[in-house]
Amino acid sequence: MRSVVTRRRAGAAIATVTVALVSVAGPARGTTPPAAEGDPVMGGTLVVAGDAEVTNPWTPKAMQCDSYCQQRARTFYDPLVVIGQDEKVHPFLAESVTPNADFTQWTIKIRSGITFTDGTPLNADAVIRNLQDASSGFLLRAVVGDLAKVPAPTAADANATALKVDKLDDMTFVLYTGKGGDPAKPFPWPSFPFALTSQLGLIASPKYLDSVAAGGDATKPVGTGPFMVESYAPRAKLVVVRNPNYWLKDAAGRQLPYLDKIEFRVIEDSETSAKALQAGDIQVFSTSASAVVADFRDQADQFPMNEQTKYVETNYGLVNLAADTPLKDRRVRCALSMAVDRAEYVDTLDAGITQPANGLFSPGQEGNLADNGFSTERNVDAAKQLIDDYVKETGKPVVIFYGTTNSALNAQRAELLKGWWKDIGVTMTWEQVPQDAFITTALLGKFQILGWRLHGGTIVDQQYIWWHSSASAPLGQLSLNFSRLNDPVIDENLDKARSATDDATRKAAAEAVNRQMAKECYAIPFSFTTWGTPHVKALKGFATMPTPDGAMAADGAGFAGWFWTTTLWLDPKA
Amino acid sequence: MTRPRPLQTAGRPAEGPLIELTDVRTHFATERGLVRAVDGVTLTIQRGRAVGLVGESGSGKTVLSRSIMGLLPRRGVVRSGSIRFEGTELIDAPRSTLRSLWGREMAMVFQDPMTSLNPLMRVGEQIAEPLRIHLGQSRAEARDTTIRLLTEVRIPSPAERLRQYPYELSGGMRQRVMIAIALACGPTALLADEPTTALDVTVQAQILALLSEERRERNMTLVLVTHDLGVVARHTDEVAVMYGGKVVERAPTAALFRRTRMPYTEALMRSIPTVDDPPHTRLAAIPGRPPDLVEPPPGCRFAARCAYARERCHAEEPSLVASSDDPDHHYACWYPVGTVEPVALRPADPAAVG
Amino acid sequence: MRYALQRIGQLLVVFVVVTFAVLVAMRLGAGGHRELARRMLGGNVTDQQVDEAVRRYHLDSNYLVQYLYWLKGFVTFDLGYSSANSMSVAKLLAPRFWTTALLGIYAIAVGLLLAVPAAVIQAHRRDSWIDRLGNVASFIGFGVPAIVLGIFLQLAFSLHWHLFPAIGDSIYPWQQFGAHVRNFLLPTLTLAIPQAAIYTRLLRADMVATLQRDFVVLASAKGMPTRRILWRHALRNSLLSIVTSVGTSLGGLLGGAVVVETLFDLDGIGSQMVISVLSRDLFTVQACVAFVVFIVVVVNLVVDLSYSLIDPRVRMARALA
Amino acid sequence: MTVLRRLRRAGGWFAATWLVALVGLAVTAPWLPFVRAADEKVRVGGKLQSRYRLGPGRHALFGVDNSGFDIFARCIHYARNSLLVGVSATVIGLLVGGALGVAAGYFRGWVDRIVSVVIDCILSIPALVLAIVLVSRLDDIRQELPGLGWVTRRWQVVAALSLLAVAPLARIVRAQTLALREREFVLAARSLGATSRRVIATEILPNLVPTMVTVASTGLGLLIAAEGTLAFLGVGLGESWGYLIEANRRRLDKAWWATVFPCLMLFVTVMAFNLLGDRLSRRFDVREVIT
Repeated sequence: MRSVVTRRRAGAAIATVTVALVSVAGPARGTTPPAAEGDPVMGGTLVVAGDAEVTNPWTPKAMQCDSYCQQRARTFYDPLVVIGQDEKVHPFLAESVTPNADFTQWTIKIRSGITFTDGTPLNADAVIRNLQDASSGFLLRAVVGDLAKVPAPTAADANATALKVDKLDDMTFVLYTGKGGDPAKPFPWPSFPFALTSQLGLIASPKYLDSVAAGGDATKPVGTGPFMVESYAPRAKLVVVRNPNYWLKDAAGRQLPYLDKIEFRVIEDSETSAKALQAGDIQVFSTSASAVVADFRDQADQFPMNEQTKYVETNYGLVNLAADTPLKDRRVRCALSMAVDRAEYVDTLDAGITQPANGLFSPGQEGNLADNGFSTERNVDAAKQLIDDYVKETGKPVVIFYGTTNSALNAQRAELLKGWWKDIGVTMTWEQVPQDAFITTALLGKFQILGWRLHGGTIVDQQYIWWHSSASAPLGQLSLNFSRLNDPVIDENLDKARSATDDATRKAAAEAVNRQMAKECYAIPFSFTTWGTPHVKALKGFATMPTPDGAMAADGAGFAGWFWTTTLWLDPKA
Repeated sequence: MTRPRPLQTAGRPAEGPLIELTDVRTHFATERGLVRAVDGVTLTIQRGRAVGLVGESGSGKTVLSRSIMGLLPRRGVVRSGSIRFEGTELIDAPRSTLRSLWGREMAMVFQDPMTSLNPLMRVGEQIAEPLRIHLGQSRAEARDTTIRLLTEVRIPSPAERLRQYPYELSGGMRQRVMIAIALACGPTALLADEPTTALDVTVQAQILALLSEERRERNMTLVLVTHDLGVVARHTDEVAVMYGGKVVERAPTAALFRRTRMPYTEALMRSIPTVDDPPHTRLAAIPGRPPDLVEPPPGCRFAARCAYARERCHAEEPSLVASSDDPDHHYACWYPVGTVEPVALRPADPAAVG
Repeated sequence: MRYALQRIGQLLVVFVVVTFAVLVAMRLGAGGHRELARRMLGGNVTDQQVDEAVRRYHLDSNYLVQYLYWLKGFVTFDLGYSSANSMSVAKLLAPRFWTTALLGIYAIAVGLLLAVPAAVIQAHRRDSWIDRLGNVASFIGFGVPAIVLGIFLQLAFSLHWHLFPAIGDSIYPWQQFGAHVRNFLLPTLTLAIPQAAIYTRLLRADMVATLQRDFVVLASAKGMPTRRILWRHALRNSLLSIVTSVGTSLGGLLGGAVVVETLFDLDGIGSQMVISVLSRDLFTVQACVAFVVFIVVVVNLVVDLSYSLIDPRVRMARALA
Repeated sequence: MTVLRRLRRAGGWFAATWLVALVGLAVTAPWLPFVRAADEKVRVGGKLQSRYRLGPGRHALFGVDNSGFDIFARCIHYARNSLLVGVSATVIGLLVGGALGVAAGYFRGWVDRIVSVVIDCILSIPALVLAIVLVSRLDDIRQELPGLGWVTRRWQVVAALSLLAVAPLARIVRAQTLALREREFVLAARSLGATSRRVIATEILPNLVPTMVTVASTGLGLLIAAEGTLAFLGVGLGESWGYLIEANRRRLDKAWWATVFPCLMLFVTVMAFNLLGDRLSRRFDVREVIT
């Protein structure tokens, strides 16, 4: 879920974060690696720009990670598993991730012979340390909510728990499922490996984690990744240099990575990044700012662009279902949704390049339906009728409050919504909410409608913690289920999807969730985003990231817009 | 002791006219109209002589001295007539001509030594400045010369004074510094504009003595602007008395004091402060006020205040004429002193009061 | 010396009163110190962290005690914790300090470079067309809002003529000099033009008055060249006004820096302050404001003390005082 | 000399004309046939002119913005906020600053000392920084304290800008009052036994008016610029020229009009107040300038 379409400086996408941690998967671009690119040339410095910066300390537990952060984190951290271009999970730092027969236990074997760039060896202890650490974090805790826990009292907290882990040997350990963390309630969780493709699976050096825990410098993270951090200035620059002893080689046996150095800059505005690319200040950036993507479509001969339209985010209105407002009434919600002129929305706010959304399942996502029962066509008369009914019944006019973060595009969206809703007799007032307050507003349920953005992922299980009633808390308490969704049909199908062992069952459950949300108008969907990654011609090697088992890793997995930098290279001839 | 005297003056005649003024007019454009501060002055100043320019405040003497120097601002000032300095026409001369004369040929000492020195520059530098620029002296040479000059103007321990700022000096000292500056490049003519007005009486005498002495030693032409006829009597060879922008009486000093012709001069003489007067006694002893220089009255400009004025004085303006018995003595008056009896003053002339 | 101490005392009072007021304003209305700590740490924090923060910043004491500890922190560069960046404020602001400092220094330098010759020429040729042109220019320069000026400069130099990058990057001279100049030139101009206008107005007026003073006329009578009269005699005697105006216009300059850094995407104290205000990063905002006030106070002190360097009479007067 | 005077007079006339026209348009905008509503989208032949499709021209004088709104209409409607905020802040500044200044200058002593320290303190914070922090803190305080629902962003901005106006006005008025109270006519009135209130009301205040009016006029320009800047930075009003500039400036290269026209409105209005202040200061022979 993301709140912002284009962010201004102030708007580091904290909102992104929360949510994105979990969303997994999302193989990207359909582009197959062009064979004609030639042999990679070693060396060179790449300058990359990204639009948001919300991540310090760089510990997997505490990182507030959006797309650009994911990309950067993967230069110095390696994940346990990755999502392949075949949409399956492939082992990476882990040599294997194996379930038992009923999917209640997961045995993870770590690849041997790998060391962190500070010289610490990678082994089961190191990985367990990371998982324990991460699962105490505010959000990752929810991701592993259904893994079994055991008591692990500390000096500060006598009731603290830790993951139940059995270490089999120096390189192998077992994790157990347990509903709500209860070891007595094991349950089948076939899609668990997807959880490991997220931030949870990024492995940092225990020495670094110890140092951060002791109050040391958190800005110099250490992992096993292809690059090592040279310097980091928040909201400005991250510089990484090649790890000469990286463990992975490409298909032809060449040592990875190809580049000597990458400079990641933060340019919070995509229009500015575009100018920087054209001016030669940077060589590549990713953006979901539609106007910029549209511009680069016209410059393909000079700046080739990779586009991602599957497993992308949904822009929508996040509705507070628990607060005592007219939005509790399905008719009002549906009327508001029907009143949105999605054609104009796409034309105006998305430069005409995106697709109107009929729900929160973007194309390619499991559960996406061309027809989920909700029409994206504007229907003012029907909407007006619904509002009139409601007003007649309650005797009160519909006045709603819309919140959004500080950005020009978000303000424009608010203005457009205000106009559309005015047409059906709804008075909307809106205010820009500071980014920091924005996420808290959502967590505490102090809102009516918020302009929001949902990260895709592939399977519906990744939305469990956002939509399941078990993740809901009363207003005023922190609730990852921001909307306070509490619908038996959705709960049932989410549970079904989590334990489903075959794809068909899972898909059916996801579609049922989609239909139910559309029927009840739990969200007001606007559009699905389109991501573009324009770059200089000389930059090659996109989508050629190998996994140890010979498959190709997918770019933009879990978060649309990022790409592997391990296999990028600069062609001096181009 | 060698004097820092420019070489080019060698071989010049020691006698003869140095500064020749012909019908000099200097008018200022103001909001009220054209102020005729100097209104047709014709005067010749001989080489090596000391000439006094005398008159009340507002008589035009200061403006005349600045006109001679060419120091008046260009904007808003209307000039006419002719000012020749050693034969060089100065009216409407390019700035560069004037600048080549300033400091080297003509120098000036101002009225108020408190404001005439640059407060942010050491005394030594202010004296050395023209030496270095005009005479091309080196830093060391200029320093030596400066010390000599300070010694000459009788400033004690000159080497230390060099490093001082003007505010550290007394008024008399400052005026000596001013004189040192003026003398630095050995000018042919020195214009001193009320050089002692701002000083104590005892110091006044010293400064004037210094000026006279320097003039004699250097054979310099001195134009002494003052309102004090006592000063004039002691320190000048010739006197030009100014009133209302005009020279109303001109004579060798001795002749003037021997036989004053112009009633205005007579009035001035009566107001010479005596030793008994407190310092800075104003010359308000002459009743009435100087004439309005925007619209000067017709006739004699002094008529409204003149004890001898007759009808003619109010109608016709007298011109400067040579005295019948002394061709060097000029005056502008229909009824010179001694020719008629004084009468009661007419009630205040509006123009005079204006 | 006594004067200096007195002045330092006055400015210290201003600094203390202002920073105390800022602290109170920042921490007011939170409803309890635990809630305050939570807010200062930015929401998602454990109770343990809250306790830690309460202890560390003495949030359970009254404002005066809190302030004394804050002051101690300010002196030792412990400015608290940036909730939006999860790092110490000092570390966050340290690199940004240079952007703002360099911008400020450049703006003053360029402002003087533009203003001094302009004012001298204007005063010298008073009421000429060039003087009038200068007056009109400084009138406009004084009034034009920084956003408008910045946008127009961007439009002309970046977008129309492509002379400078439209994207700002805080590259420092010791990193890459050329790139630094390209990135800092337009922001500097945007800041410098209003400064130049203020300096020009004051200096011109002062020069006009100075040029009428006796010692300037005397310098003429000494036959000094016009250039020397203007630059050596008159200008130096008018410097007090310009040094004063540097001090008094510093507030406007720093306010302008906020706009300019935002407009040109430079990472400085100003742009960071806006970001922190928008993300309710209380420690950072407080540190930024305190820092800015500190600069104003220090510069005014320097301006004050520099009078005596320029004018020996002031030195004397103070020695006697 | 006369050319300059004529030029200056022309400037004064231009300023007055511009301000009268602007106020007139802003007030009557809702009833004017040629000014669209601020939230009315421009359509040509039924087609929505969004995404900056329309530059300045017949259908929209200043072109359209990304949403298809009419920039000209918005410039006119939003002028209301700029003027309202600027004038309110100036009036408050005049009242409060004037009162403080008179009190400090007339009574001197501890009143003067306190007022002077407060003024020094306010002036030591860069005006814009003060306004930014103030507006945003008022945002929070309004949300935290009950019963402040009626406070809108507009009043927060007015409050912040008033504070900016108070300090320089108080300083100038204080200095003037100090000078005035030693003048003969004031001394005369006091020696005749007039009460302080009477002296202030009849002798001091009337003589302060020219200064205050002049300073207020230039100050008004500065405050309107500050209002625009706050909106530009995202801490001001949404319906403001500054906001239009911020909203559209990233598209400056492709749709210059959406940024340039609001810039011009702000610029010309600020200059008009400055010109007016300049004229008044010459008229009343007031030397103080706010810097």
